[in-house]
Amino acid sequence: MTTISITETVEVISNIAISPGYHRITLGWTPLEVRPGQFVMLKTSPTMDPLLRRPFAIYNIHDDGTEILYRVVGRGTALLSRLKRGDRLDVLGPLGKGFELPEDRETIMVAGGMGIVPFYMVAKELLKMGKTTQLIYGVRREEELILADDIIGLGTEAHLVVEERDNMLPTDILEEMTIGDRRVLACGPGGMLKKVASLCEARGAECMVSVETSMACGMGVCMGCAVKTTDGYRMVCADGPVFDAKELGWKG
Amino acid sequence: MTTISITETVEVISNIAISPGYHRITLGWTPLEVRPGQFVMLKTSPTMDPLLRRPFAIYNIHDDGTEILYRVVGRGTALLSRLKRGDRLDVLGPLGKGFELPEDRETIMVAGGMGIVPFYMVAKELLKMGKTTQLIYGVRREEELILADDIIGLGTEAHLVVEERDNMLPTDILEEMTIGDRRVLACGPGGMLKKVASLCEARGAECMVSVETSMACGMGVCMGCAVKTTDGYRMVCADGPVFDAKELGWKG
Amino acid sequence: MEGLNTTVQIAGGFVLKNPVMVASGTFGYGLEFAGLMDISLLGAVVVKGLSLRPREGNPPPRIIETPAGLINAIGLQNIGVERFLKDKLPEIKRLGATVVANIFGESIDEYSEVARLLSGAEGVSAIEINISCPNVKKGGLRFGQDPASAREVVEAVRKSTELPIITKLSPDAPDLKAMVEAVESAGTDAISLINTIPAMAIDVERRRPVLSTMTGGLSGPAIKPIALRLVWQVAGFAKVPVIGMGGIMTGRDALEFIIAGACAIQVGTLNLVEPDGALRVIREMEAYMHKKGIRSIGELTGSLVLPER
Amino acid sequence: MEGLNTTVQIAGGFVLKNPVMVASGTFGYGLEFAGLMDISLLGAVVVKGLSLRPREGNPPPRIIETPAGLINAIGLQNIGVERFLKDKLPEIKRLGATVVANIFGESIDEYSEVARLLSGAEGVSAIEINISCPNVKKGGLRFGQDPASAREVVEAVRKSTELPIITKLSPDAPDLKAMVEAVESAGTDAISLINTIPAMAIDVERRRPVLSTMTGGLSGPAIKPIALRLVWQVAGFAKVPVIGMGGIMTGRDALEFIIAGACAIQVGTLNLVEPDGALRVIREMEAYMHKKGIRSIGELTGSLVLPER
Ligand SMILES: Cc1cc2nc3c(=O)[nH]c(=O)nc-3n(C[C@H](O)[C@H](O)[C@H](O)COP(=O)(O)OP(=O)(O)OC[C@H]3O[C@@H](n4cnc5c(N)ncnc54)[C@H](O)[C@@H]3O)c2cc1C
Ligand SMILES: Cc1cc2nc3c(=O)[nH]c(=O)nc-3n(C[C@H](O)[C@H](O)[C@H](O)COP(=O)(O)OP(=O)(O)OC[C@H]3O[C@@H](n4cnc5c(N)ncnc54)[C@H](O)[C@@H]3O)c2cc1C
Ligand SMILES: Cc1cc2nc3c(=O)[nH]c(=O)nc-3n(C[C@H](O)[C@H](O)[C@H](O)COP(=O)(O)O)c2cc1C
Ligand SMILES: Cc1cc2nc3c(=O)[nH]c(=O)nc-3n(C[C@H](O)[C@H](O)[C@H](O)COP(=O)(O)O)c2cc1C
Ligand code: FES
Ligand code: FES
Repeated sequence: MTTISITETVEVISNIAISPGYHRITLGWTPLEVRPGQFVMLKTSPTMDPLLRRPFAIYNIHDDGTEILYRVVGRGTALLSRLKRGDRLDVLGPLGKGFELPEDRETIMVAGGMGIVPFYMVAKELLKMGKTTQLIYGVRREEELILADDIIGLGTEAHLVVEERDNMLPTDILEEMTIGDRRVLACGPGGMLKKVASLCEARGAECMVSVETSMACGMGVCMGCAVKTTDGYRMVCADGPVFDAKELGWKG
Repeated sequence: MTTISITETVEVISNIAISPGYHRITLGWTPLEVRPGQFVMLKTSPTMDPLLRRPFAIYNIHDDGTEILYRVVGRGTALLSRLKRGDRLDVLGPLGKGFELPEDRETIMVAGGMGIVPFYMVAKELLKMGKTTQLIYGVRREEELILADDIIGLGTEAHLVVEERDNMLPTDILEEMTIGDRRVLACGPGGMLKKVASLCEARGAECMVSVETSMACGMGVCMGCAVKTTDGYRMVCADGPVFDAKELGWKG
Repeated sequence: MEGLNTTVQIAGGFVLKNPVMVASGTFGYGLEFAGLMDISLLGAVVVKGLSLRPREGNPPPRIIETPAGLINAIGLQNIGVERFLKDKLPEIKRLGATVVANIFGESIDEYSEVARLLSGAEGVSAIEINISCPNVKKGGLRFGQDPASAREVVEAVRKSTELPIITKLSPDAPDLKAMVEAVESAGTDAISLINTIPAMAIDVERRRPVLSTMTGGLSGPAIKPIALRLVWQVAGFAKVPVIGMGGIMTGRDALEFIIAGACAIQVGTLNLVEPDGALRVIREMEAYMHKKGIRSIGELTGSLVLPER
Repeated sequence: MEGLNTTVQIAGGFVLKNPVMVASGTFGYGLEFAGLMDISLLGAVVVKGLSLRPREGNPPPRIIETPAGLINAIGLQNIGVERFLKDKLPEIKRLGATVVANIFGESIDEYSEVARLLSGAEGVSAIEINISCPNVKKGGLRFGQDPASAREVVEAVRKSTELPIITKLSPDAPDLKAMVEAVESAGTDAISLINTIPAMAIDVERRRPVLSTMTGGLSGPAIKPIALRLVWQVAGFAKVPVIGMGGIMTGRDALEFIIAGACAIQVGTLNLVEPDGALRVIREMEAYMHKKGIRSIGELTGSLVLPER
């Protein structure tokens, strides 16, 4: 487990809308070590409502800070979107285990919607390791494709699917693909993850999925973020958020 | 009773610190009719904590909007001080009865600390009526004197007392003054108001005081802001905040 | 909204045009809000608790804010039933509101006398009996905590009025089931809950209770999860219609109570923060029904789907 | 801070270096926080409730946020007392923490067996008996609601351990006074309260309870005013020391409980939001004592000045 490096108040460097409802916030804080797929817990309000921190995957880190990509879905994210340069924000992280990237094989990344977020760092890391990877990215509406721009900019081969336009899902692409001995890494809506897992199961491929549950502490102490595994309930925050699909007992 | 003209969300035109801890916020809203001494209830947070609106006297209105002067004392006022131009704020008001300004006599205004706020509009109104008035203003620290600048700018004769510097209170000034048949209008800490009332009582002078209590609704419905009067409990928000000192049973 | 049926029949002639009432003590006598909103759009206005004679209420401080909540110790200050009938009721009726009179007494006789005076008047649609106020005790126990004395109160009121009766329960009754059975057998037409929850705040600077009465009653969004649980439990065994309340701030909050089994709801503290908030709650409920294709609010009452276990 | 005496003696050898403990279920087994803070600075670490055998806990969803609150239905998932003694306790002790073991059982025998196993080990300073967990019932009633069965539990634990015993009470016991008398006569050394308040949330989109268990327990700042009232009431009649909790987020909140009569306090939900929040609470309490010239925390306990009436 990577040690948590911060529970502090950091400065907001910038907070901009990249597409209606989608924002990128840059925090003036650079953790020493981050694994792709790890996340942070942000206190979206200094008051007692909302009370709990909200979990967000780390999109990118660089010397100037840490980037988070988020979609406004409720009260917490709405408050987050109001923050301006110079405001201060409470961060706890990095948390969770993140993706284990294989030395011995290639990968396929499957993302749906905001599930794209961890894959920018995954792709960068794989590039550093000299591995090639492929992205299958599915979104509901065309304007969400912008979220994949950075990854594609890395030179990653990408299959983009717009549900409303193509009448297709990312799993349809995966289904037509030869997976071979590649490891599939997936993040997105629960339904998509289950489908990916069952496709992999059928072809005997390794499949790692990053799952979401409601969280309170993010540190493995409240036992609130339980997910059923073949080994009983485990905590998404501390034991995950990335699990081997087999452990989750998702079978085809 | 003046009708409440607004329960709406208005735009923040500006929100600046005029001295450390003292702020002036200008709201893009001009009520049709305001009596000096009336107040508004502001929702300092869009969330449920703090839950209740906070009362603030109206400092000034002009065609571009309404000005409020406030001191940061707790959570609500701290949140208020974070608002920036273009942010939106929920306003309810104008509320309360305000000062009745006499046609038939001159006045003396006695203010302590933030109690200065209603007197800028009082002084303007008296000027319009062709009446002269005098201000006695007491503050704890020198930097708070800045709050009286606008009133003095109107040409009002002012006696300024800095407690820490002069080792004196505004009531010491009043005590040395001839009140005559002038009506005394006072706003400030409870202790000061009681002292003003007893000085007036002793000299047979009329004395109107603007009092503060915790408020929930500001509209006379919750019965939370009760103050004891010779006629039982009355509501500071709806029956006041200005009362005849005699009604409050404050005797020398 | 067109084609939506939001009317709720609580008892015989007591029909609400929609399930959203404003709770006693948070809407004055209704008139204070008249300049800001059309109060005839509300399901009903439950007026401030009325006693036989005017009451002074408690000394200040009477209120203190808490996280997402409010503690009050107003002490039921009110103008008394006679002035209400003379000065307030005709005006509220003129504005088109459906009026529920909330009542309390220091004795059983007082309760029934207030009820009798109200039924003589034109324009009161129902009586809500507050048996949960902390200042009203019998043999040391508040009526609202002891089923036997609650029954006596409701029986007495039942005898003195033909108006529909709602009995308003306290959240801290030791045995709510016995309480509900008692007031049902005494002839109540409906039950409403929850009243505020006993609570306290201390001023650490002065080491004194903040409120003049030591403790007061907690209301507002903080208590909603507790109120919802109680309403769900009571709706499970009550035979008469249940009116739910406690911390409702949005249409979704209101729908939670309806789905849990309430036939109607009341909003209280919301009125203090957002005077026309109850109208927003109505709009939000209608928008939900529209979106979900639900034509009648009755379809929602008690429609909670239980998890398989 | 120099010259301040913040130590609290709860029972015989059970002395806290300061009155701030972290509450069961909100601090794991203590080790999770070790990288972030010095847990030896806490008054005590109350570990997650322990049962004889490991427990799975309830199906998800287990938590839901509410205004200024949190409802949980964890279902007491834990690794069981034996693994705790083997894998966790030595490490917590190495870090210098004072450890209180929170226990529960499905039967009286289980309670006493867990207590026996804990007293055999080195390093547990006290046992906190949780009689208020919703999953533990006897004859339909939870131990925490029925004084007679609460007494049996505490008596059984008393027989199987020499360790100081704290009995943790439920806020919804119908008769708290009888409950306190029962556990006192059974030999408890202290009382702690409140555990979470039964509460509910409904997903209006799906018309289902949000939590897999329908209802759960409400904690956090929302419940503080209710918790403070209960602690004040219980401190008024309890003969043993009272440990207060419920929604404490700041030093001032903690001081309210102390002034109301608690000799020590626990912070729960705060730990989830601000992992080192308990240390801030300690600092804020010390700053207050310093400012007020209070040299010993004992001077504050129960120092509430009652209003003249
Ligand atoms: C490990 C992890 C990583 C995440 N990474 C990201 C990220 O990189 N970018 C991002 O935008 N979001 C991410 N999320 C989701 C994010 O945490 C939620 O969108 C956020 O908590 C919602 O907060 P809110 O207060 O705005 O919404 P709330 O007011 O709490 O809820 C509003 C609506 O959003 C839904 N909602 C609540 N929580 C979630 C959730 N966890 N997932 C989906 N819907 C939810 C609710 O059901 C409700 O309908 C992540 C979640 C987890 C667990
Ligand atoms: C009719 C009326 C007019 C007012 N006009 C002004 C004004 O023009 N400018 C201005 O700055 N303030 C004014 N006040 C006071 C202002 O309402 C409070 O300062 C504000 O409510 C504090 O909110 P908070 O959330 O920041 O403080 P809280 O967190 O609620 O309280 C913090 C501290 O402030 C104290 N406090 C709380 N309420 C008041 C109060 N009403 N008066 C004094 N201290 C209080 C508390 O006891 C506490 O110590 C007025 C009050 C009333 C009743
Ligand atoms: C300021 C105030 C005054 C109240 N007065 C009364 C009253 O006179 N009679 C009564 O039955 N309930 C009274 N209540 C309780 C409310 O009607 C309601 O039951 C309670 O506040 C819970 O609802 P809420 O959380 O929506 O406010 C009062 C509540 C508040 C906040
Ligand atoms: C997630 C969670 C788990 C809890 N688990 C336990 C437990 O195992 N045993 C217990 O006695 N209390 C448990 N509690 C109750 C707390 O110890 C405490 O009594 C309660 O949360 C009130 O305090 P707070 O408002 O500061 O959180 C739990 C509370 C929470 C929030
Ligand atoms: S969020 Fe608390 S254990 Fe995962
Ligand atoms: S604040 Fe509600 S009556 Fe004055």
